Amino acid sequence: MNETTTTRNPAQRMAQMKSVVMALGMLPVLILLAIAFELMTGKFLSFNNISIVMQQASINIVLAAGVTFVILTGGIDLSVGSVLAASAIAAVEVSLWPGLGMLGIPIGLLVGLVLGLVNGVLIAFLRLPPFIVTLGSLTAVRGLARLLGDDTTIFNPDLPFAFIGNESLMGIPWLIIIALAVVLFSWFILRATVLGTWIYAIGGNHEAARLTGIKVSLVLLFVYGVSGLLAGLGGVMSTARLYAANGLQLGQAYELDAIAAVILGGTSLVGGVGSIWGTLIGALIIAVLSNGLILVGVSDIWQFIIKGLVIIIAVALDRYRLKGGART
Amino acid sequence: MNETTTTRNPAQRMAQMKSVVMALGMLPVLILLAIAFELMTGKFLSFNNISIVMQQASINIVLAAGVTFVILTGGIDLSVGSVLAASAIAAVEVSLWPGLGMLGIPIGLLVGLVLGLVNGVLIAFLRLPPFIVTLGSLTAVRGLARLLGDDTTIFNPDLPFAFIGNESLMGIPWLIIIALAVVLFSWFILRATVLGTWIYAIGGNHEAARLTGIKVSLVLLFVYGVSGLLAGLGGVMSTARLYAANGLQLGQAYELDAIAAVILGGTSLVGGVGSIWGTLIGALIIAVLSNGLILVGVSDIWQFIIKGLVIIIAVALDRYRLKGGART
Amino acid sequence: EDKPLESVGISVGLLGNPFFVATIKGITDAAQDINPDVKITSVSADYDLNKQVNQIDNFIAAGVNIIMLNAVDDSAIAPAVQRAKNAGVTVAAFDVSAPGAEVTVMTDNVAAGREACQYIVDSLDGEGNVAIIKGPSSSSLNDRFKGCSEVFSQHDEINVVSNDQNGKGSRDGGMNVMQGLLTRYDDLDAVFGANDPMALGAQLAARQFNRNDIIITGVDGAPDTEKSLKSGNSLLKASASQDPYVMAAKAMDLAYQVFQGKSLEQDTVLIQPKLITADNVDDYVGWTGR
Amino acid sequence: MNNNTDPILTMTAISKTFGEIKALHDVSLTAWCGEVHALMGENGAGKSTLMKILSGALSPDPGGEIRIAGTPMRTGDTRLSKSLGIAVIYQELSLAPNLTVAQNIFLGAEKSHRGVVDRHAMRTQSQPILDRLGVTFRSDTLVGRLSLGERQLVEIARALSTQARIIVMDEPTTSLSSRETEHLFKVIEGLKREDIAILYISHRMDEVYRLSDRCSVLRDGTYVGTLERDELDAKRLVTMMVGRDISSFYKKAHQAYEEDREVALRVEDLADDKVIKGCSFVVHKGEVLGVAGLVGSGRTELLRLIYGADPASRGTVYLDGKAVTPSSPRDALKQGIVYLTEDRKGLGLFLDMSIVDNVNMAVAEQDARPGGIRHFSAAAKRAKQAIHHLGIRTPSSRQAVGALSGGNQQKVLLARLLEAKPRVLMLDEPTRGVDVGAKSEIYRLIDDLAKQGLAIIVVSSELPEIIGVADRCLVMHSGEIAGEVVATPERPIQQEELMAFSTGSFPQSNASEDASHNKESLA
Ligand SMILES: Nc1ncnc2c1ncn2[C@@H]1O[C@H](COP(=O)(O)OP(=O)(O)OP(=O)(O)O)[C@@H](O)[C@H]1O
Ligand SMILES: Nc1ncnc2c1ncn2[C@@H]1O[C@H](COP(=O)(O)OP(=O)(O)OP(=O)(O)O)[C@@H](O)[C@H]1O
Ligand SMILES: [Mg+2]
Ligand SMILES: [Mg+2]
Repeated sequence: MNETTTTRNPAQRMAQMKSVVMALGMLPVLILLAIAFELMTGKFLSFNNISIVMQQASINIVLAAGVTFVILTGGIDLSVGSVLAASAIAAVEVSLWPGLGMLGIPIGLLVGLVLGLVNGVLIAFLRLPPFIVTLGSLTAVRGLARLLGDDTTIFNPDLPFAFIGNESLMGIPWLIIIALAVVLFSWFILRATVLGTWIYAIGGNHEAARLTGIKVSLVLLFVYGVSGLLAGLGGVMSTARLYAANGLQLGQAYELDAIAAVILGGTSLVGGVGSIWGTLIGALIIAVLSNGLILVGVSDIWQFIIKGLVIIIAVALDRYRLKGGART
Repeated sequence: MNETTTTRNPAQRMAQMKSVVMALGMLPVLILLAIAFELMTGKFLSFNNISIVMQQASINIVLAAGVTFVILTGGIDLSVGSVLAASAIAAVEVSLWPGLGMLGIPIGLLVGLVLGLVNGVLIAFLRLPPFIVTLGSLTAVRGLARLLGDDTTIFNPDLPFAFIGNESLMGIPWLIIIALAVVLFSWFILRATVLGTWIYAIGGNHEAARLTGIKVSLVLLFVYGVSGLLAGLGGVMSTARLYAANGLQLGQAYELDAIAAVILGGTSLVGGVGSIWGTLIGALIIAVLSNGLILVGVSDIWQFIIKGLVIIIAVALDRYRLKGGART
Repeated sequence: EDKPLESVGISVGLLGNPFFVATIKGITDAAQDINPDVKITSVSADYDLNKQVNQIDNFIAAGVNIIMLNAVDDSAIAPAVQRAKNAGVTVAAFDVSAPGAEVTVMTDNVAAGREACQYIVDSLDGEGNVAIIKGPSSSSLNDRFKGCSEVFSQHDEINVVSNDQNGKGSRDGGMNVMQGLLTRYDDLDAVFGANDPMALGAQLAARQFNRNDIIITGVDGAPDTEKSLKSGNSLLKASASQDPYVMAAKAMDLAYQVFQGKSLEQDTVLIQPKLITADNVDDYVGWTGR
Repeated sequence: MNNNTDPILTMTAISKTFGEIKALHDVSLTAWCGEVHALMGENGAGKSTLMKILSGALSPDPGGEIRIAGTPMRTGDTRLSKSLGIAVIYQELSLAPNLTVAQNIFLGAEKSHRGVVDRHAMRTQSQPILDRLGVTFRSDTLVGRLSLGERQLVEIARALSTQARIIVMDEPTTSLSSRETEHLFKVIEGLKREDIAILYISHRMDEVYRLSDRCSVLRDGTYVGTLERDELDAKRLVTMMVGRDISSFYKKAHQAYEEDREVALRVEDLADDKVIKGCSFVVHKGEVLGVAGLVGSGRTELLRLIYGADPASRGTVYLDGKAVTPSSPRDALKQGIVYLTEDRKGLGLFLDMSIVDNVNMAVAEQDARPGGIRHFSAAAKRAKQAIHHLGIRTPSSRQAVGALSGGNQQKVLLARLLEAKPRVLMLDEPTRGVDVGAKSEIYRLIDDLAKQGLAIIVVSSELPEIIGVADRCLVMHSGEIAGEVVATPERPIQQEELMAFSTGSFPQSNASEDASHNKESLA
């Protein structure tokens, strides 16, 4: 017995080290990118620019956080971009109500939540496949957003909650504060609550979760609700930043960016494995790439090519780093 | 012994009936839609219109067939739209070579095949996650297509292979013949060959497939190669139809339509379950919706909403029909 | 005896753009003046040529009398137009030319780019650092880019620091590009956005950077531009306005005449843009001013 | 028999590390043609790992060597191993559920003409193999529809279909009942005669006695020694495996069956429309009810119906006289009915999650602090206790369950159930893949729980296990309860009785008569 414990100590230390490396995930890639852009431009790592990158990332972080919940259960949410558009339209329209403009925030959130719950009901209770349901609502909600906004750009130059998109609290822009708060909130749920454990369990083994007495349907309802709610929050943030919303164009293909952030962050599409910190880093990598390539002055075409390649190289590095990892 | 065989006979008959119903899949939905549109417009079921619907579906059928291979192994290919664009650009450019214009066809196919194989190598040999790899190439290949086409529309009014997009063989347009040939070819591979069995096996249990000595990497290389090749074929078809190609806009979001067709057709995103006939029906449903709603004169906004809802309702019906399926 | 106008199909580049919403309104009003019961179907091609060709084929199948076409591509749409004509459908192009269309009514986009950038040159007294925010490649945006580049290249002291960034035609995209440009160049004096949403996005970014001295111009004369110009502290100084409503309505009227078998004196109408600034915005009728 | 030939297989100095866990350390093993070589060891000793290295599923650490009939083999290549005549029945089944039985049997070695599959040949060639194993399902059934035991038979059939020279069987009988096991043993004897070497891993002593010509033992990843057939001796084997002398195995002290004991669970005419055709029985407080039957007889399905895991078409479940009929597993758990699945990997465990999370999954909710916040220290404590009580071999309680050996995974699953503090405990193959030491620990536990007044149902394919642990035993045959056998202090349950019922050779009427006869003799 003694013998086994002594031989296993270094093993344990290794395992610990490995789990730290795992948690770090793509952080090294992010840092490398930042250093590279700084060397190339000399302007990347200024406080001001970092703040801009984070602001540009903020909406995607919020969306990706919601999608992280969904993907952890083994599902997917393709509708976040459309839900964002519908919420943004609602928020701008309500902000035009004289005297009651601030209601735009809760109403925007509510629209997102309700749309998310509709997805959730279809998936959790009617057991429809998440990909098709959210693909359907990607389309239908896009139509709804256009309908709400009369198929044009609606704008409000005197948006009562514009401070969210443009002002700071103690030097830190509100958008960033909101995004980080969402990450912390998600981290808390996933890491510290029973609900969080259930989310991982459902993603890990759906049938086993049911047999263990987990309320699978309610948990699924929750994750799609959260995803919708956070897409609604993204809509409010977008409105506050742009003073305007357009039902057709706003949020197009945002779902791909959000999912890319989640997967880059190491969350498995199969479910059950991943963390919200990974998502944060994934979203930052995407934002750093977009911003850095503009700073370097790379042409639009080459931005596409380089972005695509960097995404692939990043996961390849990650895979290499983890080589000889877990059984699964 | 005797007793068991007799008691199993009705069960067997039930199972057989069920498998027929399964194979039918979404066909009832397709037929219902067609009848509904005919009743509403009186023009839908004309020979001419059916032919138009099939032509419009043809490119999506070809793409979706390739994606079916990929999804059956449990993977995904998001890059088909971009690959289609790159192949189309290559095909038009080559078609402008004096005297050698017909080379546009093989070169377009080759571009698709090579891009697909690049995806395949990254996924099969470097073991990178398909979602990220093909998301990366969705972006990078899009850039490549723009680069190839000088970021503008290239046009060849005297396209030597325009007959593919505009002429018929014994009354049946070439586009339709090609699409059906692709479906038959895919059906043969999946249903009758050893390779097909391996594709299903990998999707059903990746680890088991590896342990039984199946060359998993080569099979994966094959499916991504086929997906690329068929995307290239889609590019050639699109060129033949339009006499032109544009690196930025052509093929945008086609991957979603292709995947939607596959999933609507009953193929599981997890892999291992599904058929090419389902995909054909899925693609036709999508095309019938687009055509029928315009015939009825539904506004663009409502087309979005109705399309989204119909997709969801279709799978809901399907789920209801299959209630009480297998244990797994 | 007039042939009755029963149905009209409209296909535009991107329906969500308020510009195209105004064109559709123009067409609808003009068509309903002719026949109040006319059936109008409008669809968005989302800048996808394949999709637009599908839509034209579907319109042919549905038996519309007139197709009002905002071509996604000003040359490659030719075969589809030809098919429509062969099927006896009248095709009218608006905003973007379409080879083979019987009627074409469009803004002179080269002139629009020229005017908006001439305003910049004049404001800078012919010297300074300027940038152009491109949109996605489309013929009208490319023409504006061409007109603008022409003007800038005529002035040696005007230094174009960037002209290859894509603002994706939206506020969001314009803002992101402008943020990058402002970080990269401390001495940027003026920016031309190839359409108003990108110009407005650039304005939001400039405000964030407290660069209230930057001159921004755009093209469109959209309602939110109007509002910005009227606000008094707009960085967006000028926009070469088009009138989508009038343009599209005119195209509809001409198309009806062709449909009736009349021959037109002039089948291509180029509408000249008008530069609106804070000074003349109060006289501007605007897109929705009817 | 194997004196003058060269060994067909020699493995020398095989080591394997996972991360820094040394699963195998310098292990050597030799096998001759025509012998059954048993491999024994506690859970986690490294048996499966060694066999996976042989099959190429895992690569060994550099330094070791494998020779097949004298020639060295490149390691880590499943295709190569297969082509050299090595066939493996894996412990964690490796079948594609979406393919048919025949397709699975020939997976990777399809019968074909120029790449086109010959379905007919595969069907006709798989049928004799299946017949040899005495299966009742057809070769065109989807594997996903088979019960676990049936799947195990498919896995065995696959190994038999190849022209193998060495067949590895990693716990092939864990889900098989005695009839199928008997078939398998006959097949193994046939294989021996065909001069095939068989490496046989099992925790069941009787099987090892019966089959093996030699028996090697692993402990903590090291090779301990090999016993010849005439040296085989339970005590000696156990000492080699555990490293110390376990003086006595647990033997149940049978409690007398009392008629008037309080009924805990009553099941009345329970049926689904597929397998179960109306079953009625009772379980008393403090009683252990065994359920025996052949593979596919519906035992698992019956428990799943009671647990609410599958919808019942008719019938009622009473708990303490009250009709409860659970509509879902959650509902059943609330009533105090728990169920241990036989398919730990597919339906039980969360392989990517830690032991702590797996053990606490069902009780995390009730342990939680206000607001649903997890009580981490309580969870850690429960996990630690479970590891200690059940002897789970793991470097840490935060180890992902997927990296544990099969037997240790089973213990983790069992631990989760026991944390739920049930009133009725339903165990489906509770000792599947568990080593001897832990097995007697589990029997002791079952007995203790019964003494505390729990009603316990044990489904097992191992008749000695049922006989050892149960007070009374139901036997199922094609979805019905074919008979009931009661144990008394004077007369323990007889294996032959159970066998007779389970093959359906007792007519229904006789069965009930026999049961009442038993009761009478009791009074
Ligand atoms: N992929 C892996 N990653 C980490 N550890 C592993 C892995 N596979 C096996 N192990 C460890 O190697 C050791 C040996 O495992 P193995 O499965 O060979 O045991 P076994 O003798 O077959 O046990 P059992 O009788 O329970 O099946 C165990 O401690 C197990 O935890
Ligand atoms: N969902 C299903 N669809 C069709 N058949 C099923 C399904 N589930 C189980 N069966 C069949 O029902 C029969 C009984 O299965 P069950 O799992 O209850 O058997 P068992 O007695 O527990 O056997 P084992 O020892 O193999 O576990 C089997 O023949 C199996 O093939
Ligand atoms: Mg083992
Ligand atoms: Mg069972």
